[in-house]
Amino acid sequence: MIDVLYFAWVRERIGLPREKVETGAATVADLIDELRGREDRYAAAFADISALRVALDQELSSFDAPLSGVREVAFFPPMTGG
Amino acid sequence: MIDVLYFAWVRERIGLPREKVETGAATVADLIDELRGREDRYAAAFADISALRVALDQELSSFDAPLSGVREVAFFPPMTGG
Amino acid sequence: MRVAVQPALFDPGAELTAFTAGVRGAGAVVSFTGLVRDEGGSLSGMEIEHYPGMTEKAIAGMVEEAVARWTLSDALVIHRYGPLKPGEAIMMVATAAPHRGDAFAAAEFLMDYLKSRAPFWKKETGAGGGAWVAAKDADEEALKRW
Amino acid sequence: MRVAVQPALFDPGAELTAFTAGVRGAGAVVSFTGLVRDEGGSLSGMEIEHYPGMTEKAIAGMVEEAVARWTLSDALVIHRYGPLKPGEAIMMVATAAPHRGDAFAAAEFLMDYLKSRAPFWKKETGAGGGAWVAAKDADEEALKRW
Repeated sequence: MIDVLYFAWVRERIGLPREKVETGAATVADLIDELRGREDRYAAAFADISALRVALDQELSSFDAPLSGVREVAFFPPMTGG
Repeated sequence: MIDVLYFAWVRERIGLPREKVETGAATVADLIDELRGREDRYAAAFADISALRVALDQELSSFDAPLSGVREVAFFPPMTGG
Repeated sequence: MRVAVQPALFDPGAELTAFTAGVRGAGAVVSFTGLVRDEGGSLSGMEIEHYPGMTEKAIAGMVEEAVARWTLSDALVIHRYGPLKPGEAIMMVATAAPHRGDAFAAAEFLMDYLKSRAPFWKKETGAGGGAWVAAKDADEEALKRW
Repeated sequence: MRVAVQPALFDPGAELTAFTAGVRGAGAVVSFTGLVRDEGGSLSGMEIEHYPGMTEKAIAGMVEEAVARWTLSDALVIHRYGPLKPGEAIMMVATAAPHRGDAFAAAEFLMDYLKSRAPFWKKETGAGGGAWVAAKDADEEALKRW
């Protein structure tokens, strides 16, 4: 079980801020493929990966990073702080 | 008659902040030569021109600038504001 | 070093006074304040979302890196989240250093990283509804100079 | 745009608050404050001499040039003269702009010019008497980037 978090328009498209996901995905990209297959709202949120960022256990990471040992995955658009 | 002003250590070496000078000097450099010839304290203040800056009528200028029409000449070390 | 991530309004001037009073031996203090622009009256406000937990960690990491790169006496980062009104302060960075070059560089470094590497997302709320602010290529570009 | 050349103490935080309240439409405010360092307790104070008349003109010229080069909403320069104690603010620059790059660049530009082109001279007063602060080659060098 992995905690999956969504922020900003990713959260809005998927319609929830976080959920627990039972997955055997080896990498972030594999997890995205699984989520995309679920429902249209996931397919819409993950349509363009280049518009997304991912953090693993609260550290920015990449889509080909392995998920082994990871407890929290977050998906969000590029950050706009400051 | 020109107003000649001195600041910082130039003022301290010469011993006064300003004076009126009757001069026919054509350039700043000529005026400095005249002043140097007056007394040791002037010679000391103007010993190293590279350590000095000059302003003509409150605008930074150069030692070869003409004095014609100038009413106020100021000599001082490089500025240390901020 | 202080990092505050908060919904509460703050007064950048009062923060600068407190920060300056606390620095010992510094000759230079630089502050940056980000304000909600009113975009000629068309913007009714802003809503900032963040990632609790990661935000604080990410900012602390940036401050650590600034301290490692420049000679700093102190540093401060305040960043708000939640609803904000036009004219209000969004965030503030302050740096204190013996010399001005270090204070300026560290403040600009922190700003560039906060823009693109701290997990905040701005949504502008106007007459026509809300719109997520798009990240600018120029902000990502700005990171390359460090 | 405000330029103040004064012997009086001022509070940089209060000035920042007033400056920020007065800017319309700016998204970014940068401030720089120069403080008298205590040099580990060896410095008992500082005396700043200036050239009345030229000082105000020179600073106004720098502010005009900054306004011509960058998109600024407002700018502020305060510079003291006379006797100053360790820890006191010597001077302050603040710039407001729609975007942070302009606010930072204009503040650094004004600082570099104030250092080497505004007619102020600092004398440090310590246990061993007074010593005029020497201009630094690095400060003259810094002007070349503009």
